[in-house]
Amino acid sequence: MGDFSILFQHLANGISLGSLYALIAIGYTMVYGILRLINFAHGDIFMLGVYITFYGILYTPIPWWLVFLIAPTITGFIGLLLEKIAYKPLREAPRTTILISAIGASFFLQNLGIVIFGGRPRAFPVPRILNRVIKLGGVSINVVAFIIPTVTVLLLVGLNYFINKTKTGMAMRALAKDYETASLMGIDVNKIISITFFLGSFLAAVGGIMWGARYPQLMPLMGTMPGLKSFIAAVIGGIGNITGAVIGGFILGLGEIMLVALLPRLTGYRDAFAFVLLIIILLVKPSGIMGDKITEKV
Amino acid sequence: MKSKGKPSVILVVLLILTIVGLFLASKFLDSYKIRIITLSGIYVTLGLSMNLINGFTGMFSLGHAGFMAIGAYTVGILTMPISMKEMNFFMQPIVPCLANVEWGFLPALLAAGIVAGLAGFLIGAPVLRLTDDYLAIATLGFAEIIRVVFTNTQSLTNGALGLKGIPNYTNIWWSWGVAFVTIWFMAFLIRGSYGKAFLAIKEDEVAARSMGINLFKHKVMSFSFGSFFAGVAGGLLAALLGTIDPNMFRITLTFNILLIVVLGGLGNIGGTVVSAVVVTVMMEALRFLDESINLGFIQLKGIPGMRMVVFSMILILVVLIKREGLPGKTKRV
Amino acid sequence: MKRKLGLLLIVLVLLLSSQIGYGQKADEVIKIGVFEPMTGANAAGGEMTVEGIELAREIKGEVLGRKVEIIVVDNKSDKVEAANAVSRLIEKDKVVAIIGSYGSSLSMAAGDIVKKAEVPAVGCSPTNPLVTLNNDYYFRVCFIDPFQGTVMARYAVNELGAKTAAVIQDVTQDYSVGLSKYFIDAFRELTGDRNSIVEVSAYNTGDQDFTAQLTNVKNKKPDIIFAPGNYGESALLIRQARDLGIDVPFLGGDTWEAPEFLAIGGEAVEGAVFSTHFTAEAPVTEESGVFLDAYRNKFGKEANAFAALGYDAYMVILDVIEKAGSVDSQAIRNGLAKVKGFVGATGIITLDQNGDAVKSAVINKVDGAKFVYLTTVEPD
Amino acid sequence: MLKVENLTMKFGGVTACNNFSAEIKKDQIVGLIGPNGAGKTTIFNVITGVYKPVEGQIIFTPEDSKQHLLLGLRPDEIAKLGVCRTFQNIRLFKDLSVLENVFIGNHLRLGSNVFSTVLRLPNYGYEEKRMYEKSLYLLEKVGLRDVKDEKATSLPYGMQRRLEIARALATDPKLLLLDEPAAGMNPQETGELTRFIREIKEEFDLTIFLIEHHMDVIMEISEKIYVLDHGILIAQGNPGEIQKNERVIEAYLGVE
Repeated sequence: MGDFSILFQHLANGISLGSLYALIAIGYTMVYGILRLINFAHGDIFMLGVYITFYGILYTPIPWWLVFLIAPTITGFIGLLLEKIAYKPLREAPRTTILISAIGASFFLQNLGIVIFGGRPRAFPVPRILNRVIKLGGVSINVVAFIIPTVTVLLLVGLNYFINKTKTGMAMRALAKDYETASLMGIDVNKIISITFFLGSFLAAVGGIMWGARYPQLMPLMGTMPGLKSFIAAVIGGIGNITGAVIGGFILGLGEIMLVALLPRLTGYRDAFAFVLLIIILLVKPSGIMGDKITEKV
Repeated sequence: MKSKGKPSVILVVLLILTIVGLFLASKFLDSYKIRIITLSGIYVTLGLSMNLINGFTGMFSLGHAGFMAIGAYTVGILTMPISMKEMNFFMQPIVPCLANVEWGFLPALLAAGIVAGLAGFLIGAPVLRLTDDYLAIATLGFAEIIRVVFTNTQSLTNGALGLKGIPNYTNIWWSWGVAFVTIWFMAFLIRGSYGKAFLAIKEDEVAARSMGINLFKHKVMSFSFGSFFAGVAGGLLAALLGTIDPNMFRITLTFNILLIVVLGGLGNIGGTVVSAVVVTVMMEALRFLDESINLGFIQLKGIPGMRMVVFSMILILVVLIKREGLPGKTKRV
Repeated sequence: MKRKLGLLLIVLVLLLSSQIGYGQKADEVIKIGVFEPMTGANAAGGEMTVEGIELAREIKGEVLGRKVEIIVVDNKSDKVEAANAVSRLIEKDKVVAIIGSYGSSLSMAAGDIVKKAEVPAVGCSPTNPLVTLNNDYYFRVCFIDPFQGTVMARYAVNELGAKTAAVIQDVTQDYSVGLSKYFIDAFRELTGDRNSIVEVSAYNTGDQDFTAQLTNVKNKKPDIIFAPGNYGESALLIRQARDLGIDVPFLGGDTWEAPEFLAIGGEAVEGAVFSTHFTAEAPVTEESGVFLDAYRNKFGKEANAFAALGYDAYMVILDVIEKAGSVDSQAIRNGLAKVKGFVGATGIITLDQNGDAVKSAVINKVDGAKFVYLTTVEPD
Repeated sequence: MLKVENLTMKFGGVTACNNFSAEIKKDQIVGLIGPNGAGKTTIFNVITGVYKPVEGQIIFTPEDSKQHLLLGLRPDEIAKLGVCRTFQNIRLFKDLSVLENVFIGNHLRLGSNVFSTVLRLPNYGYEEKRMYEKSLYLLEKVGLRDVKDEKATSLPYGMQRRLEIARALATDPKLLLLDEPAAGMNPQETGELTRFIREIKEEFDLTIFLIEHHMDVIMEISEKIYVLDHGILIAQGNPGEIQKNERVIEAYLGVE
């Protein structure tokens, strides 16, 4: 195995991991853009999405590709419900209060997951087509690892179109820019927030399915780390910016892989990498790579 | 809103009552209950230390588990008998300068607080410029970094194997003694000028700055004090369990403390004390939710984890319904 | 006013706590406590173990003419909870002996408590040497990591003819780190080559992506890869290794013996080899047969090592009680210290001066989505 | 006492204040007026260090000899030098009592360190006693002593304004910046306010710079007035001159 093929192998690994982070980060960034709220439960919504898919494939006669569409829809509605219960009543409350509610919601979903799904890991039923390996020279790539970046890029293009060209999308942007003015201008704030949560959760579930196909192990606590890392990806890219979230995801994924590749002695520290990166970004350029600078008005 | 009586008088009365109560408890209760009461004391300290940062100064920090880890390891490494250290570090020998150290509990506990406080100072200095959710995620990140570092520095912490055989110094007196020092510290701090400055920062940073309060200095101060007490409590926990490992200090631990702080009310000392005790006791008392319940004619199968579902539901409900915590407070408009 | 109310609440809660569970009277039932992780990271191991213990009680529910009751408490895979749980078992439930726990660190958290209370504890599967060290009240029915690591190194060198090996360990698991260390030492000694370990890589519990570590390993071209860890992570790791075109054998430890390892790993884990305590295929003793049949009847599936160890832990305690003719905790401890040649489902158990079982290890291989018995390795 | 030179402040592309210069002499009461959005509060924010200007210089001379450049200093450092302010949209510490609000104003002059406050060492005990006495005196002065234990936000509007002034006075300022102290007051109240401002100026030896919309207040107490429109200084002079200045009249009429 030549040096080049190793490098390419690492690159391929990094892109595949990065696009998964990107996929989940999109949902994070959308919700943050509008509500200025870290939806701590986003990672757990992601977990629910994977489990719903799991049960859908194993316990219903529905073909797997249809489940791949239905499950995110159901997850989307769960996200919508979560917003109505845990966040909406607190819209006027101090930031800290909403954050605590978000943490509580995350805690609740995790424990509910343990009670309903059991603490033991389950195997995600990966459809056979997705489970093949393609060899290109010395580089081996799983089919899923091809599909994930493709899905991510397609969704990115679609979402950018949606946000910039449709009425709902523009209302979202208006809301993200200036909450009060937007509501004064007759935008139905509740409706837009609901749509955002639905979309964000839908995407989390899509990310979850991809995740499950790539790493077919399901656990009620599986959402925590990907959730945190995706949030970090969103911050790196500039929170509130969808393209930024995708770029951040790629940076994080490639960075993690390259850390192990270039500094094998530090493999044990890999989980700390994302957080170190986060802190550096927050200190150096809190608005992220693509974010707008926000001046505080007194 | 403020009680008219002098806090010192109330504290002395409470102190005497608690001493009598603890004395009776240590005399008549079995070791399980004493253990729970001891643990409550540690959680009182933890709850208050987090409340100082999150409740009084209004910073949203989620780094508590990290500071506890620092304190726990400091106490563990400093108090462990030399022979026990050799036994523990069979994978990779401990760094020579710590191999022959064997301190008493009090100096070790103080060292735990100081090292954690120092870490709080070093971490706080860069990240406390951040606000709200950014601060939350950055401090959470630091706690995770500390855990990862402790997992990988085998010659210092013994890595994932953890430390075993830490002398069990912690008893009901130590835990509640420290708890009382903490209560006393917080009460006097908040009553005094610095505490008022913390409250001012929480209420309105811009106004506080314009009144000559150095935001950065006060935030770092509050953060370091909080870390100090978190470190001491971590040390107490290590000496209570006798064994520690990096996995103990995960995000969940911070969430548990946050639960106590929220239930007790952000910025409420008495509430935090009560809620620390109640949560610790309930955590045990609610074990029946996990277990099978025999109603004589029907056997209800217990579901492991139900306890935690109930707790997280309580957390959300309290936030939604009574934002100021269960003890309540005049409602903010 | 509020402070007084708070004080009142504390007193009330303390009173309430002193009432917890003092309803039932200690009648003729003999109580044995079980603390296992039923939730959290180690839930699967705990669940499997408890199945075995419950099965054992169904088979042998009486001793000295008295009924035996087992009380299972969840330790949430958390040290503080583990300590509380054991303390509760001793004080509130007044158990005479304790079984548990999956996860060495959880067992260690209980160590000081059982020692102080002088109630004996029998671990089913904690394999870290520190668990029983310096503790006269802790025993276990499984072998310990140094033995297990050596067994796998021997197998790799003698049976597979490996000259080089790579190790991928879960740095957050004491189990994985310990086992790796013993494997590395033994492997170097057997090959007589300090450089025979070509790569030591690391990951964290909960990690799902191992491609970077594996790509590094692949580049070093080892003859075998030793990767002990949780079955979930291990299965994913092997899967990704196969995707990357790594086709050398994977070796691991007893944690791999779980149905989920096969389910998650799928075809990729075919050929994976690991040491364990027991195999359903080659019953080591008569008792194994009894256990296997009973397990099949009750759960409708093949038994695994953890259930078998849970079963043995219970049976050893009952055997000791029977021989001692007493349910006094001290008598049980003394009896346990003298256990010799006890015929259990997992083999002939003799407890050494540390309280560790000296017994044979079994090597299994994944073949046709099943665990297939390869060989048995006797202790030195 | 205070010299502002060529101050320019921009937000994004918008210039909030352009090349503004002013001088305030010791013991003066100086007014700053202008239509809404003229950039008055921005100037206060720059002086107190909340905003960093694009260009300009601010020189503060509390004593005759010592000069301080205020630009680049943090708000709390500026407050320590003796420049304190009130806010246009009242920024009290909402959940704290009236007395506590004023008490916090004393904090910057505290000599004891945090350990002596927690250990309640005698030096702090003495200091705290003095701080309480001073706070009570200030509350007496602004007529809020009776409500000292009320929550700050439970007070009526006018009282909150006076509380803000008391809080600012607690910092021992030499230069006091008042941002619309008479906003929302009726003529009788503004009359009282004028008297009150004169009174505190004498008693605490203050120099005062104030923004105000009530022309009667500003004309009555200011010795000098600066007029700002769209971030540009359009006039300066004594009240008589300003009242006659055509550009000022135009600016006000143009906007109204």
